[in-house]
Amino acid sequence: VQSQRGEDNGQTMVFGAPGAPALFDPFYASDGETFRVTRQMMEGLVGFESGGVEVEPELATDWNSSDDGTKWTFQLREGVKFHDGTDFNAEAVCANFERWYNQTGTGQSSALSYYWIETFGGFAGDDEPSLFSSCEAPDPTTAVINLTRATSKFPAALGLDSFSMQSPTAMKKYEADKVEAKGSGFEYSEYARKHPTGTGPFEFDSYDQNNQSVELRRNDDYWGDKAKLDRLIFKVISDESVRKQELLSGGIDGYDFPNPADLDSLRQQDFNVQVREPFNVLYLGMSQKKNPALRKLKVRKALAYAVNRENLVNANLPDGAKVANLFYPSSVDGYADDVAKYSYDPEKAKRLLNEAGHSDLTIEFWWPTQVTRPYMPDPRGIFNSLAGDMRKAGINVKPVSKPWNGGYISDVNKGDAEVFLLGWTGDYNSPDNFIGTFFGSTENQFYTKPAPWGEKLANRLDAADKEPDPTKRERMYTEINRDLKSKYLPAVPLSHSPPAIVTAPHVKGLVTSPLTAEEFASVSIEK
Amino acid sequence: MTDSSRTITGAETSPVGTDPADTLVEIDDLRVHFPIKRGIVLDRTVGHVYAVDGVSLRVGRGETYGLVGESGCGKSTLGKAVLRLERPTGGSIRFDGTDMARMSGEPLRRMRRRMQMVFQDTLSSLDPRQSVESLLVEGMRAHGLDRDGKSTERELRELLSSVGLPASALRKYPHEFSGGQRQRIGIARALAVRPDLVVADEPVSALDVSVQAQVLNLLEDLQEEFGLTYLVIAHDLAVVRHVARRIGVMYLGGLVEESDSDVLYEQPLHPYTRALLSAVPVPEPEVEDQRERILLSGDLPSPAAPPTGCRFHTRCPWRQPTRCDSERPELRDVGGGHRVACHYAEEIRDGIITPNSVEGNSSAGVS
Amino acid sequence: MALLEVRDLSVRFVRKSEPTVSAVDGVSFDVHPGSTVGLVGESGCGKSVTSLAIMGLLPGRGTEVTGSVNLEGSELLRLSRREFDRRRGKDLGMVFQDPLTSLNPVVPIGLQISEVIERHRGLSRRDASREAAKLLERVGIPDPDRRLKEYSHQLSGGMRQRALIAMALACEPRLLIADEPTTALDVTIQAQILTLLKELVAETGTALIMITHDLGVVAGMCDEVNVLYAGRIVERAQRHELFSQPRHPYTAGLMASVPRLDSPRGQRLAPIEGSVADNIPWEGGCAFSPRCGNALAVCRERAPELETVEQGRLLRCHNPIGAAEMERAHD
Amino acid sequence: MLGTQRKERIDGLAESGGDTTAGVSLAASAWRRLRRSPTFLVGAGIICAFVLLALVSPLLAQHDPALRLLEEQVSRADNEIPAPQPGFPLGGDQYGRPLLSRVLLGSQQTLLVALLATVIGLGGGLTLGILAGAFGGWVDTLVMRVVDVMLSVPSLLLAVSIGALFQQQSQFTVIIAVATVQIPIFGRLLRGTMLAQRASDHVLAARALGVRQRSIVFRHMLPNALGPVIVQATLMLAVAIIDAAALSFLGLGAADTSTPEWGQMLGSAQNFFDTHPHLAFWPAGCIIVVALGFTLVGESMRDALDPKKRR
Amino acid sequence: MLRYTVRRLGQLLIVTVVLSVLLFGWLRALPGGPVSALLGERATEESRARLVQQLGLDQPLYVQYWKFVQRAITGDFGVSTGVQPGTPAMEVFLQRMPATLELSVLALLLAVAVGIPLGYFAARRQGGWLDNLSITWSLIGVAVPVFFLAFLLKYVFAIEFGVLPASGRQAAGIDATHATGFFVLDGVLTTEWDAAWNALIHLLLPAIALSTIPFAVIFRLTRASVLDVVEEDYVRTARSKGLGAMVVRGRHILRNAMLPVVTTIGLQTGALLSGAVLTEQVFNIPGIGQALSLGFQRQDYAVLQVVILATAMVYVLVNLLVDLAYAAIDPRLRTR
Ligand SMILES: Nc1ncnc2c1ncn2[C@@H]1O[C@H](COP(=O)(O)OP(=O)(O)OP(=O)(O)O)[C@@H](O)[C@H]1O
Ligand SMILES: Nc1ncnc2c1ncn2[C@@H]1O[C@H](COP(=O)(O)OP(=O)(O)OP(=O)(O)O)[C@@H](O)[C@H]1O
Ligand SMILES: [Mg+2]
Ligand SMILES: [Mg+2]
Ligand code: NI
Repeated sequence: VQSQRGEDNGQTMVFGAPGAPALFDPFYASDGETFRVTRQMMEGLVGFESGGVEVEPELATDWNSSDDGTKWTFQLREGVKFHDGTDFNAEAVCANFERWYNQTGTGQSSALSYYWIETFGGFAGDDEPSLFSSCEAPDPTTAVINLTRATSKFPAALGLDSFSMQSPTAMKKYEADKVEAKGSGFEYSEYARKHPTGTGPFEFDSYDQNNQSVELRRNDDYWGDKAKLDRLIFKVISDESVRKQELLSGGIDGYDFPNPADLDSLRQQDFNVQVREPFNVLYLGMSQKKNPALRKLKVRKALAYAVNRENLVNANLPDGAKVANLFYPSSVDGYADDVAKYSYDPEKAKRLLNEAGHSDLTIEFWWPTQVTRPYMPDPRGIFNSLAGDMRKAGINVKPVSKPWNGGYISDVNKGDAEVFLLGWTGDYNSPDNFIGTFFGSTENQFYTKPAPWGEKLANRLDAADKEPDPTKRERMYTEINRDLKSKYLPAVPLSHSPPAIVTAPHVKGLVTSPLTAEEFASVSIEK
Repeated sequence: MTDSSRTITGAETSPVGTDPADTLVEIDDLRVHFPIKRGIVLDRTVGHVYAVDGVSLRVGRGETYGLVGESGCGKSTLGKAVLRLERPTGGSIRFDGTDMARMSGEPLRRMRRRMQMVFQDTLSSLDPRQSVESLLVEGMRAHGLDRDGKSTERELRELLSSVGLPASALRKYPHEFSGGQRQRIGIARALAVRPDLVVADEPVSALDVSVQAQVLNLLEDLQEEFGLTYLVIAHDLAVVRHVARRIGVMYLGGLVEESDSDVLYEQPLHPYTRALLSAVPVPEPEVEDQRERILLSGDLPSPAAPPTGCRFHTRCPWRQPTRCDSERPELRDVGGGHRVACHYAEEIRDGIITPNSVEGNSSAGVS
Repeated sequence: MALLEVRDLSVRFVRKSEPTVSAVDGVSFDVHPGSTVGLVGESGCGKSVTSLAIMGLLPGRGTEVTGSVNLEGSELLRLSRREFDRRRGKDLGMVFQDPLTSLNPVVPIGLQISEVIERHRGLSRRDASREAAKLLERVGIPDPDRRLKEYSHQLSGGMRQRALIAMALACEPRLLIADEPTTALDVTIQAQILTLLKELVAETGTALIMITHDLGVVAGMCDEVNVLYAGRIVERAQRHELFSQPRHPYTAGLMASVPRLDSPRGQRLAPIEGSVADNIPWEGGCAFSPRCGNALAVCRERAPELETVEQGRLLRCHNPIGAAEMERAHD
Repeated sequence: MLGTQRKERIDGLAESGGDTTAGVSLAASAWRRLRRSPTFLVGAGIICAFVLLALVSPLLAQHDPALRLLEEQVSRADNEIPAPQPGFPLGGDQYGRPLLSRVLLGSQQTLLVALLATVIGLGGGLTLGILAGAFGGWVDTLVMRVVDVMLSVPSLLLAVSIGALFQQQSQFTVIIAVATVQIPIFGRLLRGTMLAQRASDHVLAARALGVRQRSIVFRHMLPNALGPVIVQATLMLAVAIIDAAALSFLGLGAADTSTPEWGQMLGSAQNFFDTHPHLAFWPAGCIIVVALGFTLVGESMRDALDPKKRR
Repeated sequence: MLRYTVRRLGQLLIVTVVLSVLLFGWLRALPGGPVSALLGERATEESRARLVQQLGLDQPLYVQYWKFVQRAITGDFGVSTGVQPGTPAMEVFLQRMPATLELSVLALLLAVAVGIPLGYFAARRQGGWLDNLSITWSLIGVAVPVFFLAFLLKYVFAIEFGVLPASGRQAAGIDATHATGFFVLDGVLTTEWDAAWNALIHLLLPAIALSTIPFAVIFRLTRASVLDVVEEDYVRTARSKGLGAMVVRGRHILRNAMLPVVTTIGLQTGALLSGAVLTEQVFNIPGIGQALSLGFQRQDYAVLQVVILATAMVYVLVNLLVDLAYAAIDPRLRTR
């Protein structure tokens, strides 16, 4: 750092991030703040198109799968080197896969290998069979991945940041797999803290914990278009209004997740506010565990009619938010437009409740405090709005609020919350990533176990996931979507809110991603 | 703890005129030691303040006993111990034949009716938030003496008039009175429960000279009227001599001399008493001009670390090389109920031993 | 010629929202070199205020001082603050009543003494400190070098008072004022201090104003005694005359109410009735009249003047004790 | 015996004693000085005004503060918050609730929170203080160690820690959190004054009279020890209001905001500070003025009760 | 003196032990917990149970506590899960402490540098305009919630006028070397003057906001204490000796008047630490105050444990130091 002092530093961009990265080894990570940094330094076999969700080649130039969908062959890009100077080749690919598959002990914790477990299931030596079977490197530019069964997740899942390719040499040198549970958290390896090594356009420079900023520098040996910035700094600013003030006062060049209330004034001051395509969903969850009334479809429908989603989107959600008809946005496969819509109708809600014999329905309505999420920028406002609607439909609402991490998440996940607010941000383009996680199990937040269709729905989702034929699969998902809205209605999708990103006028070339997976290689500063 | 002083049995030291049957208070080898505490979690005792250390005396019924001594020598502590306001560390206190030292709880509380205290600080000894009436009634109520309102009322009036206050004082608060009047209220409060014994701890030293005399006279009058027994504590020898028939002189937790007040003035035996008597200024220029002053060197040693042997030997102009610093003299009767705690009392009296200059202090000795 | 001439000294405390207090009211007296003048009286009669007025130490605001205080020909009341600072400690010294509170608890005794020497005698810190040790020795504090470094709380009451005396005498002032120097001390210690004061005054020829409420102290120390009541001098006489025949009823009352060591027991005290609180202001007649056994009707109407009644005796009374016999004697 | 004549004289003196004696009771003279102190008058004026406001606010407020009457005018997307308009002199808050009614009715909750917190804190402190001060010995040691540990955690930390313990955040949790901070303070204070009382002559006198322990504690010690405690309580009311606001600011305030409270209004207005500062200014202004009022009264009472300041 | 120090250190130890037990129990009583924090909203019951077992959170409390103590003695307080996930909690604390210290020290310096002289002069001219003005100022200062004042300052100076930075400890673009973690000091040590200056101006607003309450307390105490001391007998004695005004003021008035002020400065550490929680939040300063509020939001046991324990220890220790300092300037205590 010292060496550069006093010289013209060239182009530097400072970006305000809402949280600190936990580590720099994406495999053990599952949070956006970590990925935001590692994404600039590392690449996967496949990537997502700039500004969209479709899969496109990255470190693999081409791929194909066997007919049964279990054998995937990847053609690798040539002449790619890791930041430490070692070659990227098929052996490196297999070394990465084998590292993931052979995690032991602490490494198998779902708090660490979350995406592996979500995508591939188990590890070597587990009773539960893993989706991954083996990796072969017939020649340096060909890698073959063998799976135990077909899955809808492939190859898109390989675009997840967790599955970025990292230098086997560096990982070995700095003991990347050495994670330990200490007290109530994990202590990461030296690799993960100080020496992340990938192939991306930026390489790791330093993490100044005193000042809470991560500094990356340009990788001058990058295989593709070199980054335009010399340095990219992520500065952690947890408070959204502080992020805004820093931008206004010139302390940073851009930041993520602005307060929706600020967008307007930012625009007026010539800041570049980019609203991403929404890739998330906010829903009104219902658990069939505690309150028997909620096991009745009519009651659930009544709730769907009772809430005024148009008004919700207007008054409480940011610019560009949409009413949700399904549990995922239209850019995801299997989207169906022709589903039951449940437009706002309190009278009908009352009628339905009457018919169900619950004209004086009382529900516990749970909402979280001490949190904002991209799909839920103001939980209190959203709760207020919905609770008001329900009361208008004659429903007795008993509000229950808990801190997000102080009991809300854990209780909701146990199925203890009768009616609750929650949502999901998608990882990649796959219906399974949304409704598969929601309803693939019958004993989760929705607790569909008592429902006659609970098990069936889970099975249908599983079957769709395993279907190797993309067209057929898409049809199956469409069907499920229709039934979800009309026959099952385990929850009421409310809205899709687009998270925005703001940059100063002199920042050019930032392409937003619905997955909030922006890459800064294309960005330049033009003052 | 000290072990040098042995109990002096009543028979041989019984003062004249107070045969055992007429003794109201009988104190034997009384000790009150205050622990000095220090500690990290729970306080440990690291030493003691020997506030009262082996005092024996008796006060006859209807008598006035005066106690003098320098500041910090344990006079107040002794007074409080007699009333059992301080728990004695050792020794016995017999009040009218009952041993008070081990008494506690309800019996002690009931016993308290018979002995009362008058304090030095007239303002702080009266609860500023209570009217004079409630101050006076409180004690009566605590001992069930206020049977019906009318008679209580009458009693209060009589009480006030006997201490020289108007009945209208009842509804007033302590701060509305002058120092002398407050002391009268303090005395009335003590008398309200019709005690036998009144311990007066420096009852006049906070008052102006002119008012002092009023209160001293009042105390005398009340003794006559109610047949009270007084234990009067003061640092002013003239005051004590004026009111008390018997006087005890205290030095550093112990009694050094006790005798009839006239005898004490005429023939003090203990060196400390002599020094004390010679130091008290007399408002008479002729006397002052001719007086021989015995000037003591230094100050009262700390009661937490009293000197060995005779407590007074560090300041005594008559100190002898033997015995004084090793053996604690007992209080012994030198005739006629005159008791003194000095090994060489007779020799000093007879002029066999003369004062020597104590080193380290230029102004010591006789001047 | 007198060393100090106090003429018509009056001090009034003027407070917003509170009635004005006339603490000292037309006090005049002289102090001759080498003599000791006593001021006696009950609490609140204005003794301390008089001494503070002479020293120029009364609080500036809300205080009205009138009259004149003349020390060796220079008018003290008209001195500027800085000029006064140069005189105090050098020409005038003062010993206060409570030795504990009168010493600075956080400054070593030695420095508190040597700072006066430094200031007025222009010595260096080291020389001043050597002088201070000598002074301590002289007031009878053993091991002065060690004591110099100690703080007031480490000294006993008697030693503190000695240290204060050393301070006041450091520059050998012409006049020393001692305001109840022994009231806070035990009798045995009091005797030490009084003896010391007497010795020092005799040695240095310093004039002394002795303030006390204790008649016994006055009897042994003073050449001339002023008795104060409610801010005014009510009687002045040489001590032998005063004690052998007090003329003012107040003086007589004071003497009769003090229990005396040498009086036979059983003799009843004759107190002055009432208390200082019964004062009436002098404008309303004699301030002592409500407590006075000799009071006449005129006492209530007109305040008496201070008059010379015989050689060396001044009296402020319409009906002094012994007036009748005197008149008879005259006839 | 005293002669009757002299008695009468003294009677006369006692009669006149009331107005001639220098000593006037502490409380009475304190009150006399208070009445003249501008600090006190301003502070008391403020407090009276706000207490009055709290009492009549239900009459003054034209709307139910919980209702989102102006919800249609709220737009998150365009950052619109209802502007002042007929019937709504201050406009609405970020949820479209009538701001004026909320500010008015907020006085009730705010004063209530502060009062309850202080009363609970005082109650706890009194209990500890009485235990320690009246009994002394090991009870004292034990109680004081507990108090020491509580005092060794900086106050806001303690409040936050206590507030975080509750699953559901409500006005109640705020009260408890704020009260907990006050307990050791009151406890220590009261213990100190009680110990001083215990050693005082008038308590000794009562003991010598044979008055029962309970009556000594409650009739003699406590009333005389309360002066500084009352002053402290007044100051604590101000602290409680500010602490409650700080808790709201840190996200530990009441979750349900339908009943307005200034601290919580201020806390939830922080996100709008840049664009709609009036949302913060109203509650903040009220908090500052009320806190100032209590501080002024407390300070002037402390000055008035300070024996050094008499004369 | 030594005995006293040892005694006080013993008390510190006891406070620490008791506090650690309380903290441990208390943190476990908190709803939610680190498991929720680690797994986030995507947790399933099963993964939760597994993690609980992995982290040993299913063992009896006393076993957990014993393990905690064993590790804590070696300085290992576990790893942060929410504030700076993955970093050992002790490290988090050590990295953030300098920021808070820097801020608190500057705030205290401001409070002392303004409060004491102002207090002295206000007392000497009691009732004058300076006196009334500063009393009013100090009273209002106490009534304004710290965070609101911080907001106001930021709004006016950083946003409206843009003369001072709005947040953080140092501009990210400045390439500064950080050796001690005290940025101003770092800048001075490495002679990176621009970095030092930058860090200093970042500190200014938060320090001003933070200093209001200590200022008010120190000012008023100084004033009251000077008023008291001026009436003391020993000041009269000093005057009676004819000493110069400077000596009377310095040696006799101020030296005594400062005694209670010194104690208060120690007590103000508590107020400073409380205030830092709020100020750091407003100004986004990565100090322990922020660590605390984030720790609560994100249920970071490890960090909360270290920070609260360490804060309490610092507080007790500072008060011990102040008491020792007090004893050093007050000879009455020194010899005890
Ligand atoms: N409660 C107590 N705890 C510890 N020490 C005490 C206590 N009460 C008195 N002392 C000590 O005991 C010694 C004797 O005290 P006491 O009050 O009896 O003296 P005194 O003769 O009445 O003095 P004075 O004339 O000053 O009233 C003193 O050294 C005092 O400090
Ligand atoms: N600074 C002051 N402001 C107002 N009144 C004062 C002040 N100082 C003294 N007084 C009043 O002046 C009168 C005389 O007080 P002074 O101190 O001279 O009495 P004293 O004779 O020295 O009494 P003591 O024997 O108690 O010392 C008293 O009534 C006192 O209340
Ligand atoms: Mg005593
Ligand atoms: Mg005086
Ligand atoms: Ni008599």
